[in-house]
Amino acid sequence: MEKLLDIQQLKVDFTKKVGEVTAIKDVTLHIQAGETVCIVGESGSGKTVTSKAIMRLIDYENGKISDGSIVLDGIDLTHLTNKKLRSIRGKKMAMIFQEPMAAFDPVFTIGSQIIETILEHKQSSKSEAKERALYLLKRVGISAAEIRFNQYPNELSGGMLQRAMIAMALACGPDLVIADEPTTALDVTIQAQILHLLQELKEEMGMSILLITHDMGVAAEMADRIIVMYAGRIVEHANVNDLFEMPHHPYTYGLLQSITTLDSDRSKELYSIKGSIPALSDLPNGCEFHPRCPYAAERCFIEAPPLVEVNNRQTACWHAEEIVDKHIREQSVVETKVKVPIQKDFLPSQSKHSSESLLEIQGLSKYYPIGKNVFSRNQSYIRAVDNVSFSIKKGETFGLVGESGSGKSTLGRVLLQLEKLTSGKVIFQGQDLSKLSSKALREKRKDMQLIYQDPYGSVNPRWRVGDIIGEPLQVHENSSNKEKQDRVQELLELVGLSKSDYDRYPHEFSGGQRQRIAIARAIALNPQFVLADEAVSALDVSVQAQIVNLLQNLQRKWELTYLFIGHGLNIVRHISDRIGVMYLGQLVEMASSEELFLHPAHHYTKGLIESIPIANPTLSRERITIQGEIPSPANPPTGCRFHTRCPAATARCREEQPIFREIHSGHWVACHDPA
Amino acid sequence: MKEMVNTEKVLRVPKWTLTKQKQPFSASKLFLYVAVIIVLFFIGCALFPKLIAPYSPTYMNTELILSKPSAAHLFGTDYFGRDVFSLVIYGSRDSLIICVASVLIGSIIGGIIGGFAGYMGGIVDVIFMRIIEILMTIPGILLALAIAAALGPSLLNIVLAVAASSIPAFARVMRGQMISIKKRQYIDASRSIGTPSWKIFIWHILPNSFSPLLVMGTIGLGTSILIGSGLSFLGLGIIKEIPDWGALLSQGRGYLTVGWWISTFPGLSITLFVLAINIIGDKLRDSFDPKTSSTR
Amino acid sequence: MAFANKILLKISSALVSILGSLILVFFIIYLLPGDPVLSMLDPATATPDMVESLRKELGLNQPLYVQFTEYFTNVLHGDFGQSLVNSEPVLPKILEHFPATLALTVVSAVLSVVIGITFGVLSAIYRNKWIDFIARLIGLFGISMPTFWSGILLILIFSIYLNWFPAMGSDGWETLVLPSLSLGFVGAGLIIRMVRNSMLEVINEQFIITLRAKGLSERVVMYRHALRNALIPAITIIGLNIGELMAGTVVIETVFSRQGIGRIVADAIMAKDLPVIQGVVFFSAIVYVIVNFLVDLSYAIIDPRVRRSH
Amino acid sequence: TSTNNSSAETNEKVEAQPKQGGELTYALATSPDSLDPHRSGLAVAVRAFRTIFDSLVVQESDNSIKPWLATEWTVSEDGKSYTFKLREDVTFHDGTPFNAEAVKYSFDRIIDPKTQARNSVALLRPYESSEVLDEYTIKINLSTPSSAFLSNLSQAMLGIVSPKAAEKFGDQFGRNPVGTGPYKFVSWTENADIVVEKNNEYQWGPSIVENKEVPYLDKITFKIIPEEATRIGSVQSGQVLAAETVPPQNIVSLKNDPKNQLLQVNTIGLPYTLFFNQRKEPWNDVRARKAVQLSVDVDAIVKTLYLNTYSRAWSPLTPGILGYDKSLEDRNSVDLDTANELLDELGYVKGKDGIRVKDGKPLTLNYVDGTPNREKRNDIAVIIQQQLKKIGIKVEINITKDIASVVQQNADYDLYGNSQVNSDPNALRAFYHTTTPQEEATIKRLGGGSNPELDELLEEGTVESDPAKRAEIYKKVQQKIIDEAWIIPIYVFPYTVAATKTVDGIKFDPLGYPLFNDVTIK
Ligand SMILES: Nc1ncnc2c1ncn2[C@@H]1O[C@H](COP(=O)(O)OP(=O)(O)OP(=O)(O)O)[C@@H](O)[C@H]1O
Ligand SMILES: Nc1ncnc2c1ncn2[C@@H]1O[C@H](COP(=O)(O)OP(=O)(O)OP(=O)(O)O)[C@@H](O)[C@H]1O
Ligand SMILES: [Mg+2]
Ligand SMILES: [Mg+2]
Ligand code: NI
Repeated sequence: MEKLLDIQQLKVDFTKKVGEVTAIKDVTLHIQAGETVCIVGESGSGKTVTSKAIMRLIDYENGKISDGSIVLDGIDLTHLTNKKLRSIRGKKMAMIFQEPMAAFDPVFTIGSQIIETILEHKQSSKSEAKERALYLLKRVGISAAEIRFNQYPNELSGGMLQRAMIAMALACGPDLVIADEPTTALDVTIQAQILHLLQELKEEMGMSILLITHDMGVAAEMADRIIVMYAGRIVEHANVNDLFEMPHHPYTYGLLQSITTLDSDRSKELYSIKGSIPALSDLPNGCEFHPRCPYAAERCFIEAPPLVEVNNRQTACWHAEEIVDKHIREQSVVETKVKVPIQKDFLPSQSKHSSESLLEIQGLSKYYPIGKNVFSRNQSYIRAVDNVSFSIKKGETFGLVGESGSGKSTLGRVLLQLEKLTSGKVIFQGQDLSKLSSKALREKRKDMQLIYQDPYGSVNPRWRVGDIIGEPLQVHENSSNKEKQDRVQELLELVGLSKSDYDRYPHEFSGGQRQRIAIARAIALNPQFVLADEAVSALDVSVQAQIVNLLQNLQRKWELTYLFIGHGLNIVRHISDRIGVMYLGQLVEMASSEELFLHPAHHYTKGLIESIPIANPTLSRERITIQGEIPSPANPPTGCRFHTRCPAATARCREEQPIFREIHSGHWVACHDPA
Repeated sequence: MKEMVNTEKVLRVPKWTLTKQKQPFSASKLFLYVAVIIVLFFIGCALFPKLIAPYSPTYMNTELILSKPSAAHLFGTDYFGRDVFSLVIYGSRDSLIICVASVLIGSIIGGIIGGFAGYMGGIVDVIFMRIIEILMTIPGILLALAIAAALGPSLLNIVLAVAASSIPAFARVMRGQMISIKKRQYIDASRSIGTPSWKIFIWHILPNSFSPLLVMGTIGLGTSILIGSGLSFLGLGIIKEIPDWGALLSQGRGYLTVGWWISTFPGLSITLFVLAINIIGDKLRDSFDPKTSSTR
Repeated sequence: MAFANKILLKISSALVSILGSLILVFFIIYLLPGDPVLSMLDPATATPDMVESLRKELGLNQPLYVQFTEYFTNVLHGDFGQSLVNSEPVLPKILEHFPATLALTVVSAVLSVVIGITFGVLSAIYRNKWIDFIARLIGLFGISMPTFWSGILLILIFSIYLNWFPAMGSDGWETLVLPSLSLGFVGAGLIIRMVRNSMLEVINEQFIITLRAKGLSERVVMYRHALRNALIPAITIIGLNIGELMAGTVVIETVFSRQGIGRIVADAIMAKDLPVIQGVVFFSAIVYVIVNFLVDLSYAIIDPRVRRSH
Repeated sequence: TSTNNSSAETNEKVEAQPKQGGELTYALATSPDSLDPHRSGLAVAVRAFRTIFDSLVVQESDNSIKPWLATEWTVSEDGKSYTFKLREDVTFHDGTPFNAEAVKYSFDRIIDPKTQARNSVALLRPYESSEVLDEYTIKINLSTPSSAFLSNLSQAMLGIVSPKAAEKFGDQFGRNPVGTGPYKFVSWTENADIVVEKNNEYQWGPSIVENKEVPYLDKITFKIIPEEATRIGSVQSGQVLAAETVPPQNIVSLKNDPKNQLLQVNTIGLPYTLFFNQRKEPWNDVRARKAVQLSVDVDAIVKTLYLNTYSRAWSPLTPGILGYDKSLEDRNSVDLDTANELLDELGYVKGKDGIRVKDGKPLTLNYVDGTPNREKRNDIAVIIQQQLKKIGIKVEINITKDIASVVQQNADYDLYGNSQVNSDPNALRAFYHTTTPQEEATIKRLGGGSNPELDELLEEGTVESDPAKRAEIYKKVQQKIIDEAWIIPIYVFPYTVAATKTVDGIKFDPLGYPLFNDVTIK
């Protein structure tokens, strides 16, 4: 078959203040017409650099192609002049980016930005261009395209913008579309829609897609071939089925193992590749993966393995064949081995929990006033949380899921009294928190702690790690410096950092390590309750697994109670005993983890679960995903709030709000006709 | 192909050493060093002028007025016959006092007002910002002029006048920063630990809202010398035995055609100092910004 | 609807600001030492009676609050009083001199904006190249050179040696060139800095990559897209700067012997001529408010997020 | 003989056919306060309104008085009344005829407290009343005889104003001046310029100008350019044709400038003089004052600051005025030893820092000066500060705009400088005669010294009519003042004008004010 894109021995260097840094090297890959190729790998492995190198966008970031070649459709892009390059960018190849909101110029309308592309490359009149732009917007599934056309990026939702981004990329009918994590920033429901759209468009327009993702599930669903990158090199390259069936590189193997699936055994620890991806400035000698590799041998320390053909695929590992043999031999053994519970008391059983509830939420609401003006008296509100009640038992992990904007974080913040509640009660250890004096509340805070999503924003960048973790000690216990230091160092080791990190600053740590710092701070006072708001969402899969494991270990040790707010349903399922599903400020379903995923009663829950991409290319299925997007909480739909998107909505749903009722023991749902 | 492998190997070795070593010598580093040296030099001048200045700044050599820069008088002599170089050296003290003190006072008061308004929010914010707005409607130099005229000329009053005129700008910047810092997650995190508000303020909010204030301050240093010299231009300055740079500049302006050096050298000192402070300020801001200072 | 609300709110808050600034100035001036009456009389001939009667005539013997309320009732009736120094009515005096100051301010503002944005943008685009170096140097000289000094230098160069532009005066565009250059330079310094910084920030934004990926030329990317985004934060500085320009006229008008309210107010402050000072402050407050309004307006033009949000 | 050294070359150049027309642009150093001759207190205003107003008489450089608007006059025996015959062909710019009524109106206006007249009241004193004898004859009555009266009448501040216009404009006459002068007022744009145009009716020029008729120039524009460099730059760039008050450093260079000329004339009256405030300790003691007098090196001041373009003053009077005592010149020279002895005598002992102390109090001298640095007067303070340091006096310089309250009201100074342009030595009386307690209460005079002998001499000087005797009296006065060390005279202010060489015929009256009757532009 004809190669649309052919990359040979690509090496990209960046000129930095400290000198030259090689971001990727020896990257050799090709894409054929009409093919979808996925690049996967942890954060920092060079995926984005590869894609930008193809577009030669690295020119603008002090980067240069120092070796190798990129040939697109017979044209060598490596040495093309800027002018010629411009005529190819956007026309023959186009890009879709991760953050749709950041990828549009905020001060121009969506329409004008699409037209701009068309006019740049095609000799067409403005009105023709507008026509085409409108057609594209409609084609990518944007309703009321004429209105959207004249709107500004901030007036569209993320999902909508990503569709518009796709429309813009397709404006000139490119042969190759490079999509760099096009769905990472989106909800699962929207992700499913966008991926579906991409598939559809690819077939319709006959283009090739280079899809970059770190989600193996997405790769499994989309890719024809998969390329695995690590530390700037390709470590494995195979057909999608081959790769999932039999990974030849220990890194690929690790990645696949790290995936939490919907049927993972909740009683066992999640698998994770130990350590983290090295910084470009101090890559290890030899095989870059050797410090994290369970198979590393002497040779790996010294000599980097080349990418070679093995079993109809390419792998860069000295031990590839060995590993494959071993796997085939040990497959069954491995399976059984991990299935055995590691520790006895690790089994999270209902019985283990005392039935005494630690936290009880009754009719909790939080409204944000909006649009108040001088002349009108009627006030409108964003109902971020609207009459939510549930309770969390001691030692339990309660998971909270729902699309973005459904009110999860707000609920958490109100619960911790970081914001005043509008109505309702939060009873913690038998006391109504909102009635406490501020001093008593501060005391109470010892027992309830918080871990946030953003590992970069949740620690004061100017403080040393020791001080950050020591802050709660300093506030609540007047212990001596020495005691404090001992305690902090103890905590550091507990969360998997080293004592010597005491004097370092947060920016010297990776995201996962920072999250560990945040956890150490949260548990410093031996709290009873920890709220983890998307605590792992921003992390790589393997790091996610490490953190989840850590949280579970801590829970076991200290009888912690968690409220775990999550994005990734797999992870929430794995960690939680019970799960609540929120939609537009309301709790729509609540059940134990297994029950919820096995027998989702609410159509929303069902849709959510079905939107999850499955990391198994053999299991391709027809998706029944939720259509549309979450409405604005400022004026939620009447009746059942979900009726606008519900496949089973009836007239009743439009009018009557369903009651939150128990359909089985412990399984609550707010739906007129539960599935 | 072989060659390439070789070069790669060669390249790899120094890369290791590079990261281990100090950063290589770059233009911006050079500027920073020069800037630091300049500032240190001026501070040195302000503290120990005797060690540097060749003559007494008040000695009037009536035989040698308006003489061109020469080996004996590096910056020439002024119309009193004083050595301009010595005057600049000695003048650095009051110049630095004026700019540093006024910026300090202005930024502290402005910072407190802005910080308080931004931190408290709500009605407090509205009221304080109204006051700032009122101050802003009166242009800075007018305010300085009125205050200098009201209080009479003295070093302290000049400082106060210049400080007062810079308060609104500092307050605004501080408020903006405060509002953005308030939303950071580590503030929430600290609150959820149970840290009392005032401690949060001192531990987390203040240090993190500093950098824009710092940048403003570096600009403010220059502006304050300028406002000070504007006051002496308008006749509201102070006549001291040893004039500050602004006053020197203002005094020498009538002699540009016959003795350009009288005002040029103090002028250059102002520029050089402001330049150096700005370079350092930029660097400081960068290093305050965890994003740009991060080595990872 | 919301727009009308906004305007009403703006106007009322502007009124509060103006009133506040008048009150503030009133009290500052009250603190000014010296007795305007004494400086109006000849030391050789004045008798205590004369001093008293003049003081009475000017209403300066009344308690502060009476003077204050009287002044404000008069202002509300459009009467800004008379100069204490030469009994000229204040309003016509200001109206006479304001156009010259306005012209100077506007031209220097335009100049500083043009210079500032041009160099700011070039400096950001060619970061760390020689042009960046030059632009930053210009900027630094702008913020570190006293206007009277640069003004005199300009006169020396362009009037005396080259004889291109007049050294003084306030009639004809030629007389505007040098003063607005030396005044605009200061603003330009600040704007260069500001634009450079925000340009650098914008250039690092994701959407710039998108634009490049679309195959747009660097020119379009920089000037059509990046600049417009970079201007949003820069506008605030530009707005504030215009207020400072008004103040800068105090010095510049003296150096270039221009007519204008800058000189009037400087003289008035020295002479403790309260009605004149008040009049000028009132005017500059109005200008400030108008400029602010224009800044808000240009925000709305440049930034659709402001336009559409409520 | 006159010491006025008005530039020889301009006076010598006599052209057969003076060129008519043209506009003279003339830069003034400060803004006039008012163009009302009676209400103005500034010399700069006189320069402008001298063109608009004429006086009854004119004083020649030899101090003799010649007719102007008055053709002849007689003085009564007791010296208390003057009868003037007036010219009959004179009209004001607004068409009002000039007559005895107008003169009476003008003088009565000056003494009317409502007018708030300034220097003019002092000049007119001891005027009591006027009687109109007929249309063109007026009798002026004085309360006491005054020998200075005629000379004073020659000053522009006692110029005759149009009664009609003065009535009409009232307070605002200063912005709408109407007189009989060679030029008519056209406009005054504050801080920018004052424009006057030629008076086509004019034919009553004084004897000190050549062109007694309509002036040659169409127009004079007085531009107000306070900034020295700009002012001189404007001449150099040709933007204005002439500029007054050339700073010393530019005088030197302009003298050798091929394109420009420099005109210079010494003003007469009281030179720039530093007055001790004798109300304050220890300056009420002649020894303290003497010590300072002996330590201030005026020569050095004149040499450094004024590059010898200004001449040093020796006496309370300037050269050229009646009775100037030339013998005072070179009398006092710097004598630090004597100065130190005097201070030792007073009990001031040098402390560690070189400053003298008595009873724990350092010997400080509060040197007050106004702002801005006019004629480098602030710089004089800076030099004196250094000079007095040598004998252990600490000089504190206080520059203030608020002279009115600091000096006149509170007399809160030890040393303060002043000068006055005047035509008659009687001017001394206002400065050196003992003040009444009532005067003292309102506005304090400079110095504040009191000496009965001096009072007597000053009173005699006012009434003595024989010029030779007067001269003797004033010589005594001068010697007394210097011997008692009441003052330190510093410099005689030379009025300087830089002009392009195209300008011809700028003359100066004996006081040093410019006259534009003869000016032509090539
Ligand atoms: N402009 C640049 N200058 C210097 N180094 C860069 C630049 N861009 C990327 N890098 C470095 O190259 C390496 C690979 O980065 P890249 O963005 O390709 O990772 P990625 O695989 O896309 O990760 P992620 O999943 O986080 O997007 C990183 O270590 C990064 O620091
Ligand atoms: N301070 C606030 N003022 C006004 N509205 C707010 C505020 N905070 C949150 N909201 C609104 O409340 C709704 C719920 O927000 P919340 O952050 O709780 O959602 P979430 O479920 O945590 O979403 P995500 O998954 O994106 O974190 C959103 O529509 C949001 O716009
Ligand atoms: Mg990436
Ligand atoms: Mg959230
Ligand atoms: Ni509206």
